[in-house]
Amino acid sequence: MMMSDAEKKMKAAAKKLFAEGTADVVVGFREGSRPNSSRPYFARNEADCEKFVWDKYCRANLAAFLPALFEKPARPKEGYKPPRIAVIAKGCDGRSILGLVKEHQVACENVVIIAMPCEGMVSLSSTGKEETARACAECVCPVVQGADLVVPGTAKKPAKADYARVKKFEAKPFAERWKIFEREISKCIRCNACREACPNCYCKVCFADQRRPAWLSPANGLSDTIAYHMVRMFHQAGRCVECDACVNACPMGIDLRLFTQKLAADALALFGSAPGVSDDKVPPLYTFSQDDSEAFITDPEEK
Amino acid sequence: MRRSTLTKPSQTYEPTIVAFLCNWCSYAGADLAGVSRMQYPANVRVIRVPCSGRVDPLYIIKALQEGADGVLVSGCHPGDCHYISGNLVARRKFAMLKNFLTYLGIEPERVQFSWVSASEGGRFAALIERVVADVKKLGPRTIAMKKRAAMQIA
Amino acid sequence: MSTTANPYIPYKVRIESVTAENDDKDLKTFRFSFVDKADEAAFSHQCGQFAMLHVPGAGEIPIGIASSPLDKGYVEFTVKRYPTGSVTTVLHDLSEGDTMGVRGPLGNSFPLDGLRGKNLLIVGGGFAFTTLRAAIRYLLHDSVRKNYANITIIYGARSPGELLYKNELAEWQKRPDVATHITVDKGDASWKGREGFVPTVVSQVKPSSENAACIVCGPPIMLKFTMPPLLELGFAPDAIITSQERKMSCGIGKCGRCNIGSKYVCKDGPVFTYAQMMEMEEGS
Amino acid sequence: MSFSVLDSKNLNKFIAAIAKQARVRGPVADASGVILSDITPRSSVILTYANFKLPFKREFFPQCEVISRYDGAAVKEESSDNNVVVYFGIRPCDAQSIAMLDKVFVDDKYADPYFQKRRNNALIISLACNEPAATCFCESTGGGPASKSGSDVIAYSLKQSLLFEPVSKKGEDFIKKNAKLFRAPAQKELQEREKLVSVTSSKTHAVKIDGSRAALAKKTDSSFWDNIAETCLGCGACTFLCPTCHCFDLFDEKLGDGSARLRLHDACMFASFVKEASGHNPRNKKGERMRQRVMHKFSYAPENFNAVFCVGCGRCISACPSNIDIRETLAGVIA
Repeated sequence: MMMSDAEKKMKAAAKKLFAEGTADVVVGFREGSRPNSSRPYFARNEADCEKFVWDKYCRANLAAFLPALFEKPARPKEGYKPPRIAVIAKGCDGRSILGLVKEHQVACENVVIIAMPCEGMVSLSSTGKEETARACAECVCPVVQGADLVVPGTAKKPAKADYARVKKFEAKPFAERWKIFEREISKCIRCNACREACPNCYCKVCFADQRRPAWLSPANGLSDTIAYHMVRMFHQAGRCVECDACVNACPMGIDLRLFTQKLAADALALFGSAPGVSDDKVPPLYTFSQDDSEAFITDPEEK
Repeated sequence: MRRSTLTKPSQTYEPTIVAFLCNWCSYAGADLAGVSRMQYPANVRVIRVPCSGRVDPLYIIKALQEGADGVLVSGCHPGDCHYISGNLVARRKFAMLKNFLTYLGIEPERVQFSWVSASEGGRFAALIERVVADVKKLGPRTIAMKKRAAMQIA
Repeated sequence: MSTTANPYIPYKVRIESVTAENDDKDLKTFRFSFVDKADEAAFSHQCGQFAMLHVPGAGEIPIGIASSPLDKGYVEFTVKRYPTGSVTTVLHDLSEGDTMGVRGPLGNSFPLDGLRGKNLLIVGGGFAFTTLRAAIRYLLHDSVRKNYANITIIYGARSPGELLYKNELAEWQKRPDVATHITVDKGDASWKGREGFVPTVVSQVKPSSENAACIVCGPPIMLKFTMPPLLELGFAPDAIITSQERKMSCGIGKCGRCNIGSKYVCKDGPVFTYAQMMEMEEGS
Repeated sequence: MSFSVLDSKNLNKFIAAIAKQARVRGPVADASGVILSDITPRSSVILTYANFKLPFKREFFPQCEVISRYDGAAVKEESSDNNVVVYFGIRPCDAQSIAMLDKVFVDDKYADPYFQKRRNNALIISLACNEPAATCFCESTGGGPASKSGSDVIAYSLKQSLLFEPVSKKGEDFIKKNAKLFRAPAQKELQEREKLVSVTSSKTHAVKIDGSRAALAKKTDSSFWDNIAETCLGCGACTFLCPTCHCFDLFDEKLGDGSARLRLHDACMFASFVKEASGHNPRNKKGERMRQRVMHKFSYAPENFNAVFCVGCGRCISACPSNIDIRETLAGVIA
């Protein structure tokens, strides 16, 4: 495939970082081993940067690697300094990184965000032909926020956050909604790919893995699997950037977006918060406002 | 015992409600209702928590999974929180949780939130009346979220 | 009912007694008797083997068998309680009369029969001493002792209070037909015995490696530092016998957890010679 | 070898006939693709598909099963049904994986009663591949699009007919027993089969794995493995979808007054896999875990069971969120 202009400039930018010694690792993409695919790649020197690619298959959310990369070793060496990491970022990666910074998982000064002009990534349709991935079609923020370096190019136009799919689902009766939810979750094999691929899932020990007390059985019985997904998804409330990292990672093709999107929709509707886009200092559920809605509160006195 | 709620005919259906009450207001409110000999349905199982802000959504989902027909969380009125703002942070969390569970198909009456102060014994009794009535109207939960041996080994 | 057909089904046992072994009270010796007497015959174990202790509702843990095959009517295990261990914590709360499960015996054993007529050096540290205690009880049995030449025991613990089987240690020290050297890293006011780490004591005692074999069990760090003095004394790597520990689920070489390289500790071990250990990668 | 022919149009008649003798499972379409499921003469069986998303091992070694129950008094083995199951349309790589698992669960020092029972009750009719997927490399792992290992009968899907070839004694008896369902092959059908096999096998992607064991023994430097595992997210997709991965955990689940003992799939890629109660973790780094997985398949298994525990189905390659490719790993090892 012809190397795009953006790809050339991105490689040059990455090399420059190494040349200047301003980055220890550059996280980007290289060509995948599957047909029509790209995969995450860590460049550790100028030469590695040749491997980088930028095409319509760079779907993974690279922010997911940051918490582990910044994890302090158990026995840090004398004068241990955290690595300086550059990320070749799409709009969604950028939003996640900002989120991680807000949550003190990533030190702002140690990250270099290389902003790419994202035209939207592709995924395979049910009929097996390439189409713009839903996450990208509905992306409200293709342009990277808080970029340190910007690779010029034309990015996709931001979509309007109308959450049509959520509204459509909401219109269904309770029982039907639950049936659909249950049908999707029953595909789950509990491989935890959704969790591991999610930039927001950085807990040292996930509630699902705690054994004393054991909140959930490790068995993939439907009841526990449902509880697992309910809680894991709700942990994204007000934090989810709708990148679909979980959807892409799921080997069973569970339509997690149908549910996670509701959380994003509500965060916007209730608190005017869109992680990494709106300029709130902390995630909406870490704070409060005196005049938050009381509509949902049961008042036994009212008739 | 849990399963029996599924099989009982609905007129004699007695739901199990798990209530998370904050130590400083709602739990004291429940106490007051008790010492004032106020009558309210016996369907509620109270769990005392330091603050409504302490109630992790996981607890609520877990209660539903373990077979509760309804869950109630009650704390101090906004502004009265013993920890200044615990209930206000909780309010945001619960607003989203209730929407989310409803979105997934759990009727809103099954998961309710309220404020009851230490002096509102009457309000507490009324609240329980209200929640139990709501859940009774819905009838037993038939969705496959309840833990059952069959599901454990699915 | 015969449970031997299915290797996953434990024998039902009753707790006869529970003995706190150390000051920290995190080491307890459990004495079990088989509820179905037929099971005892079926269980018959060798020194060095382990078994899975099953606490219903909590799970299973692999524990070395601490009693001698010649101890009839019961089987003993000494279990360390880890605050994070979901089974050991529950097990430590059980008491006399409670019933639970024992699955085994599992794994290979110390090659004691092959060592007849030899001098034996037995070196132990900390609570890894349990299977060695089984071996010593066996070797010192009247019907067995005559089959072996000199027996030397070197056993160390962090502090006097951490020594296991204190009464038996005292008995052994009285016996003329076994040289028993007990040491602690750090003694206290009442401690009259040796102080110092096990490897040091080994070099001080200087047991002969002539027609001899050594069985050594202890924490990895102790093993690491005990090997050099042993080799110095002239023990050949294949005359040094040790025992390994790993996390296990099945204990029968299937669950794929306890391997060191291609060897499964549960099935090919837990007893390996130092010669084998050196061949096994990531073994230490 | 004797071949028997079933005309494609009679496939449902064939299924009807064996459905009288046993439970029949085969490939049918569902929302998530082609899956292995119970079939009846009315179900529309699909013969053109790369492979099931989920590995065949789950039929004999389910992701989660109760092996025993404690009723408050004693631990009792869990009873399971004893029905004969005929599996139709299993891909040869998956059939081969069962032959490998036999070495662990049946032919080993301890036989696994749960696996063994299902195994004895199963008759496996595999279906030779016509169109391998981009991630297939079965030829390289000692199998192939028409490999017979693990199958009782292997079928070839030709233009108008299915060609059945018995492999095991069990398979021969099955063909004999149902002789009236088949007819003798025509010469051109035999030729068509020959051609099919050679053409398909030419389409799979060759990977050099011979000598990998010796090479792996030398690959002890952690940097190599850390490098490969760099982008590993530590999920269980590769192991859960692998047809030969068989690591499991045993877990007590409280149920009422008693408890059930569950056996569930576990993954050596999970950080907690070998973590001990003391907190010590012998495989603390992603690289160490990655190495364990590769070594288990390509070094330890050959040593212990004298078979490479990989059938080249490529599931791990297509399922990995980071697209870590076992073929490249092996190439890197040998290089």
